[in-house]
Amino acid sequence: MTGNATRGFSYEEDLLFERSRPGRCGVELPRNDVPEVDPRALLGALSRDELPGLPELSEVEVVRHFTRLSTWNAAVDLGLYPLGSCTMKYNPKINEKVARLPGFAHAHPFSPASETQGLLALFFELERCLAEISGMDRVTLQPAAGAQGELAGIMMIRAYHAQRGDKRTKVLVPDSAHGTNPASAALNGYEIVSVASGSDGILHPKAVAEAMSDDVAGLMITNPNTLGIFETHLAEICDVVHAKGGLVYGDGANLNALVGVARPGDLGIDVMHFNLHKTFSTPHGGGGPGAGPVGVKASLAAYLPTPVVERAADGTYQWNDALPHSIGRLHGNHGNVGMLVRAHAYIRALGPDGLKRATQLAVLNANYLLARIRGAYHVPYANPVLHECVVTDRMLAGTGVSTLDVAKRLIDHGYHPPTVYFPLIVNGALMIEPTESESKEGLDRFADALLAIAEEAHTDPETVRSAPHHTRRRRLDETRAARKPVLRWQPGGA
Amino acid sequence: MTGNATRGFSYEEDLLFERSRPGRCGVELPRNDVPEVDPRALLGALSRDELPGLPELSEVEVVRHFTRLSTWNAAVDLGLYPLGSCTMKYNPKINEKVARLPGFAHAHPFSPASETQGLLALFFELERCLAEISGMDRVTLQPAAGAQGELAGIMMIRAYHAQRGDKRTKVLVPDSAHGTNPASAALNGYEIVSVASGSDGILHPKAVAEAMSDDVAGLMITNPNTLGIFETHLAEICDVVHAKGGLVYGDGANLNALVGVARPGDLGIDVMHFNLHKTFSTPHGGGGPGAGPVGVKASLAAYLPTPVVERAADGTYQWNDALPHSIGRLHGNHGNVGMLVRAHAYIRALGPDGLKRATQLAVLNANYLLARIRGAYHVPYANPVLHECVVTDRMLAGTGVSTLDVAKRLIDHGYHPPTVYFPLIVNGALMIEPTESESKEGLDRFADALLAIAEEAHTDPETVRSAPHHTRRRRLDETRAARKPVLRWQPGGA
Amino acid sequence: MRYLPHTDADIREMLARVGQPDLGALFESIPAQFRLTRALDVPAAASEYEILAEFEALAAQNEHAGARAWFLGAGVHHHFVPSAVDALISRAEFYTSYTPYQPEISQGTLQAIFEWQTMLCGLTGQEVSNASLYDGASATAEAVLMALRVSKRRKVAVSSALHPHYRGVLETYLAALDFELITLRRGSDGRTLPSAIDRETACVLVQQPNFLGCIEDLRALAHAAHAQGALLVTAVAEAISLALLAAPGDCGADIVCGEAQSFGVPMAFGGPHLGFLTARMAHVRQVPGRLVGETLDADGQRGYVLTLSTREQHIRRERATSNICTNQGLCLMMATIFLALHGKTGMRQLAERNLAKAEYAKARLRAAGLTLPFAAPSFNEFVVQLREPADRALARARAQGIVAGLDLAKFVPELGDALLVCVTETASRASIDRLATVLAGAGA
Amino acid sequence: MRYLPHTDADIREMLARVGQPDLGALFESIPAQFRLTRALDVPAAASEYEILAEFEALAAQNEHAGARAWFLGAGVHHHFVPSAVDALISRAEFYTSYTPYQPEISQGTLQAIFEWQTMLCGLTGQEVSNASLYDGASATAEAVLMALRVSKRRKVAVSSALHPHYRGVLETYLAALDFELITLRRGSDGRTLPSAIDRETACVLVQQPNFLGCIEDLRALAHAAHAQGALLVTAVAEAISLALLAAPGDCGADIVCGEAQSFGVPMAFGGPHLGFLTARMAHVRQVPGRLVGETLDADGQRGYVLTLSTREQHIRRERATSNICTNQGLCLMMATIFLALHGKTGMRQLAERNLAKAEYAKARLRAAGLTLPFAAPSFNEFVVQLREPADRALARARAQGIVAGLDLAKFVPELGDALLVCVTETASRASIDRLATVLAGAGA
Ligand SMILES: Cc1ncc(COP(=O)(O)O)c(C=O)c1O
Ligand SMILES: Cc1ncc(COP(=O)(O)O)c(C=O)c1O
Repeated sequence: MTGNATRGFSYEEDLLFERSRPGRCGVELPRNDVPEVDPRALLGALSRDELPGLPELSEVEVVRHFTRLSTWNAAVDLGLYPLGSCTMKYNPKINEKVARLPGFAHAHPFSPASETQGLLALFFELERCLAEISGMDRVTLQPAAGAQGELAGIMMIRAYHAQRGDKRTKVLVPDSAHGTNPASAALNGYEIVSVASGSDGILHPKAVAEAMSDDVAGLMITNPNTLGIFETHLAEICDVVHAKGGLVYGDGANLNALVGVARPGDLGIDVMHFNLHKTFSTPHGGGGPGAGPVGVKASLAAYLPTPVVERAADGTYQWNDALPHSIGRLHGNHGNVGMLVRAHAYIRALGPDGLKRATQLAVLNANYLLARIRGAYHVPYANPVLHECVVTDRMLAGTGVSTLDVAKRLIDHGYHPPTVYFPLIVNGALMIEPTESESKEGLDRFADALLAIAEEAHTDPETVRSAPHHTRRRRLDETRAARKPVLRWQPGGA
Repeated sequence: MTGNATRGFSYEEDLLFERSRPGRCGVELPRNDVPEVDPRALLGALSRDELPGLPELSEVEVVRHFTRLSTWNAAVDLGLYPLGSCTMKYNPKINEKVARLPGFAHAHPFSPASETQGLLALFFELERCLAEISGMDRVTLQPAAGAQGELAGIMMIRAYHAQRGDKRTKVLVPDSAHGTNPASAALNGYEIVSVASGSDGILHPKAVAEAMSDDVAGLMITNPNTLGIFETHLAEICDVVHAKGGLVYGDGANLNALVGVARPGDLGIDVMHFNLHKTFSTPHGGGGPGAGPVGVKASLAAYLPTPVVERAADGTYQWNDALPHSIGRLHGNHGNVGMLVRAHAYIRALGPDGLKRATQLAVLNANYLLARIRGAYHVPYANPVLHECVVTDRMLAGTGVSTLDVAKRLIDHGYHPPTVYFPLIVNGALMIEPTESESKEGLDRFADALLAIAEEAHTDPETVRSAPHHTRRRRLDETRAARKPVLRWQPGGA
Repeated sequence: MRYLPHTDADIREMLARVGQPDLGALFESIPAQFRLTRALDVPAAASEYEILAEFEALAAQNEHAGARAWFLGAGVHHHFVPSAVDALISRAEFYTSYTPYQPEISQGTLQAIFEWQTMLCGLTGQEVSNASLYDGASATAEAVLMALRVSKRRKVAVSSALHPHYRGVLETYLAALDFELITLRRGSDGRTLPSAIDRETACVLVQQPNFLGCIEDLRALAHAAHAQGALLVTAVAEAISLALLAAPGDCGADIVCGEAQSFGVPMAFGGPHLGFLTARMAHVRQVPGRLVGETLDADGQRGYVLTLSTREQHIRRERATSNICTNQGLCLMMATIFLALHGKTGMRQLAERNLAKAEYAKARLRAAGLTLPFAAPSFNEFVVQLREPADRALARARAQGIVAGLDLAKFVPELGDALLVCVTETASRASIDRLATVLAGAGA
Repeated sequence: MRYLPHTDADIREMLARVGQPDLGALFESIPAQFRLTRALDVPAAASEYEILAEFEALAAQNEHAGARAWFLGAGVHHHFVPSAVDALISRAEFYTSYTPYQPEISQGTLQAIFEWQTMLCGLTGQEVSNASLYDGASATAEAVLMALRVSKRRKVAVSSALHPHYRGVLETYLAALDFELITLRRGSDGRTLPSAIDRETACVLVQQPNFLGCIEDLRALAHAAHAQGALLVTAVAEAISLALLAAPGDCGADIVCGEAQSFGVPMAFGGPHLGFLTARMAHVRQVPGRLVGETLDADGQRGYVLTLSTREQHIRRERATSNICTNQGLCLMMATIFLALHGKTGMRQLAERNLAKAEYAKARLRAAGLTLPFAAPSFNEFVVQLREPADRALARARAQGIVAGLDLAKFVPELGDALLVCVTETASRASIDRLATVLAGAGA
């Protein structure tokens, strides 16, 4: 292990159900001040007697259980978490505090606008900021994550064409795209046409032109793309698509490479999503929640999901439900509001200069790291990168050490691995996104670990192939898990 | 390692000063809305230019620094923390929440009583509860910890005698007493007379009678004593002391063995302290803060520290500063209020039955654990124990394994060691207090670890002697630290 | 800037290493004409102190359940959350980690999800639970899409007593696809009538308890659906009811979906909440979202991993069972802790307390001379008919610090002046009495 | 009970193992007549929900700095605390651990204390810092006791401008011992006069800035003390001032003690706060309280341990340098994090901001026609003389949501109708203007 990690131990902890003992309970209810009701008598067969699957534990045991579990995770607060495309930047503590203010945390979505002006004002201002940052005209905050944003965006594209009586059946998606792009378009009933990236890793107008037709509703594109490379021909590509009546969807997962430096809207993007849990620092929570607002050009504003927030002449804020052409509602309520509050606090903390600075340093970090490890790892594309870089295991060929092994070995050095085997167009990809939160010394330590592993792959490949060696659990057998799935605990196993 | 701990790793982290880089900062102030002032111009030589010793770090680095440091600690929330005499019971989360309510956390001690009725009401009620639990007549909440409570108590004893023009110079302290007892009495100018415990580990009236004289201000006694044994002759001992005009101070550190079962006041104790951070579940914070309220019999009420809270006829609460015979003020303000709030929440949560139940289960746990390890560890005293038990390393004689080695080896099993080499009257003492928070299975796992170590001491003593083996740092050289003390970081070492 | 560790010296050294003169040069791959030459028009940077003051001011403008007598539910419920929940999800290892793609360094999250899956299967009477979906509404849409895949039919029979927002999201999700939505009428007792189900029906979708608070007879609906070879999809919007009502799976529901916000997740103006979906093992490959499974490590030790990912977008792309990627992980963690704390005993008591409070409220409202239109039994929510426009009654109640419920005029106009009232364990007898008085007010 | 894991079955098995028939039998070593036969008269057990409601009601009855314009200090100061501080001290590994007796499993706490010791030595200009004492008042008493041990003399010369509560606690601590307290008069400029120091004087004790907000000339006082072979003990009640004023140690203070609550510790009605004490290495063996030192482990790796414990009660018993055992560890952690976040730049800016705000307030009050009696410079606190009884002015200010300061009538009667006003970075210009207006009120 390099200087980042050293000897230690882990606490063990069984499943809740294995620690359960009949008669324990971790809560008590207030004294009951109304008559008891016997459910059986009142509901008969509509009621149940047994609660299988629930454990019985005291408060102290539950607290220890989850505290111990937590110690088995990597986390941004413990160190670099360079998952490419995931933008694991620092999650400011003040955001956690403001999101918990009772006026936000205990407000109800059905409270009338007149009683929730503070929240509507926040929505209105956040929409304005996101529109300004992206160069879009209007924004909806409803989508719960990027993928739902994609769904909403494609739905608006469909509504736009339908409105014109224009039945289009295909959507173009570059082969370097994230899986949610084709999945979201398909969920909209579109047929996916994959467009090949050029040998330089970016999309070329020619390739798009060939695939483009009056049957194509639009193109989904990520910029900078999943290689971290700016799509230099994007404007021209947008023209190609627009010329054939199509629209361009922008996957905003990598917006953190552009904030304050360039605006997707200025590049010709018609509709895009924001991942507030990436670019705008809301914590990823071990899988979520995130938030995936969508920005649109005026041409698509009529199709926004309802309701939308509007400011009345008297300066008060209201909900507007009456958009005749709206694609309708995407969320049971107003979206992942808690995340919106955090993202707004982040924008307030950085301001115009800070937002731009963060972008510049994220890009500097990715370029610096690449410069440090170039030579030990193969760099598939020559183009300059922005906020993340992709390298491969090609130089380890012959050692028997693969990208997966490098990833697992990084864990022994105290690092969460980068994204691996994505984008699919790169063999054995290691996709590394340090974000602006990492200091130069931190990047140097991480680069040293990567170099040490490349070295070790040649001197002692077996140690790398069998990594990790210092975690509570060694390498886990994913094939076994999929072959005979055990998806819940059952008394006496089985 | 037994089932409680297994393989793992630790994150490394340098000192703040080693991570510092000129120009970094983890905070920003609000925009300044008043004229700047040049300190040099205003204050000249009264001002300074340099701030040596302060580091320069961004917020993310500070958060990672302390998050990593935290992972090097054992904690109650991670498992059994059986430090004898320290009562490391579970610290309920609701207590942390209520202590942070703005009306408590941001109140000011100089706000008039009329503006802080909620706090005064809490003080009044907590005093009442502590008096009821202990069998005392009045309580002061001012002392910041047990030792300051001892100081206050002894001061009141002195004031009581002084009031009678009775100049007494000695205080009796059993040889099994905690170090703070003699230290607190000495800080009061008293000469300490040590009284030997009997071969049964408890104090005998005869021994006290022999040491007792008109020159003795009083006796300090811990009950149950530091062996966890109830002082069976306490009532008689109190009579002996009282007969000679002395008073009896009760060290309440072990009150958790008696709550709801017996009351020190009924046993003849005249004045005692409470350790709210032991018996009443306030967290120990890695060393403090605690709170050490003191209860007194009516005979000593006149000497209580000022101010005291009183309820007026109209039901409002006031501060009373005018106790002519008071020993005066012990704290700059009202004591460790945040801890008082937590302790009160604990009493409210348990109620009369819960408080007694907690006592019974704490005693059951200590007795059960002792029964499990008896035979592998020497039990110096035959008397039944209450909330904690003391065993020794005598049975390991010849193996070269000592109490300290057993303690360190427990760490490899994922346990914080018990208190060691205390009380001083027992050679190689291991003083174990499981508290009521530990489940039977938890105790069994811990007993298994202790038995495994005793076994290992015979089969593989070297492994025990060189423990711990799995921590970030191996056994630390305390002698070296004391020989040439390095008590702060300095640029370039030295 | 306090979040950025870079010093000017760092930046100089790093630029030198990458061979660039300045930070701007890093962006030369962006065509010059598209590079922003002005500062963004967003508010100037603020210190923590200013942010806190600003957000406190905004928060203060919203009514919230902490400061009112609260009887408004309708899919977002006010329940008490033990303080251990927030204390534990505030562990940075939980909230600042990503989806557990790398199991060896994510076992904490993975084991908790496995525990959630187990508990939710028990509560819903199913064999498979996923690791959360966005919310109850999208979970319901995903459940219907799953039923359509399983049954390969094209009609969806939807209860008219489904939460209108769930219905809305379902319509949005299905709009592009060529499926047919049929509405199942409501009987006079407030429950769904199993009519209009035929051989083309892919699934019957009902909410339990339904939007009007009525407890459906799931067995009868399952029978009717299965008789036509259709699946029964049951949506649950008030998850606490699962601890008291017959498990949907045991009543024949093939897919159970819905919203678990009531398990310790703050109302937070509607999100983030916790969509869930459980099903039969036979249909596991059609389940949307992430699944955690048990396996062994290289030493043969038990551990947990994300599994059956061939269903998912990152592998299967356009043929995935769903497009979901980021889900509601931390809300799942809250719910898992909430359920662990309550356990068998606590959950049962909590559900019974909700029932008792609601029954008391119903009695008081009846006694106050108001009409409860539906005969079907309810859990903690029910409809009450007023003698005045609901908005007027709501305004009068608000003036007394009571948020009395949801005005149904917009959602179920045929009920006239009606309120949907939700009474949970948080309502004191006194506050219920005040509710009855204020709602009776006009007529009294 | 939710905190107790024992089931009835557990208890039965455990009793069997210890050979007792029931729980009561475990207490037979207590003479029967002393066993309590009734239930304790304390309130019945309450659920979390009830506790929260009850405590919220109590908290709501107290005025606090979060909801008022705040100008009250006098040793307890309202400063903004970055949210990272509470987030980090809420790590269970910090707040649910004990004193780090076992270094191998307590390195987190130990390294943080070592970092605190380093920073505090830098701020106070000293060579040794302990690991906290109870509060500023008892730290001052401990400092004087230490000076008495070092000098072996029996007179203590105390500035009349020492915080009256520090003076009170000092008197309490010294009452039993045969030492003499002499009071040093105050000059007209508000600073302490170095009179009445002689060969019997063990130490001179002054507060910096003093209780009246005046900045003392420590060099002159040190000179006067040292000339007689006495030590200079400097008490600091507003620790932020250390970032702006000449370090007491550099001015000749032999012991620096006081209160570090201003470093991120909530006011909390007066505690828990953070007493500190720093001194010269030459006197290290007379220092009270815990000390952390650097050492090596069995592998030669750097680590930290509690050290020089032969000074302490658990080893030295009645000959210990103090009786302190439990200290203010978690408050030390808050302060260490607070200082780490602010660092050189932030602490300097914070101190300068306090100075600027206070100077602005002084100007406004003067402009409003009020008198500032003392010519000596101040930091963030000062005395203003009113044209009416202070309590009347305070009441009028309170009615406007302003807590205007401390009425000095009780503490320094000779100043007449005077207020001690504290102006920190939390005071906005607007609130200062309102303060000036309301205090001028009567005369205007
Ligand atoms: C490039 C890209 N697009 C889309 C997504 C999907 O976003 P979300 O996870 O918020 O649904 C991601 C997230 O991993 C992504 O990296
Ligand atoms: C028996 C005994 N007495 C007194 C004390 C001192 O109490 P405190 O640490 O609260 O000052 C302790 C604490 O360790 C103790 O165990």
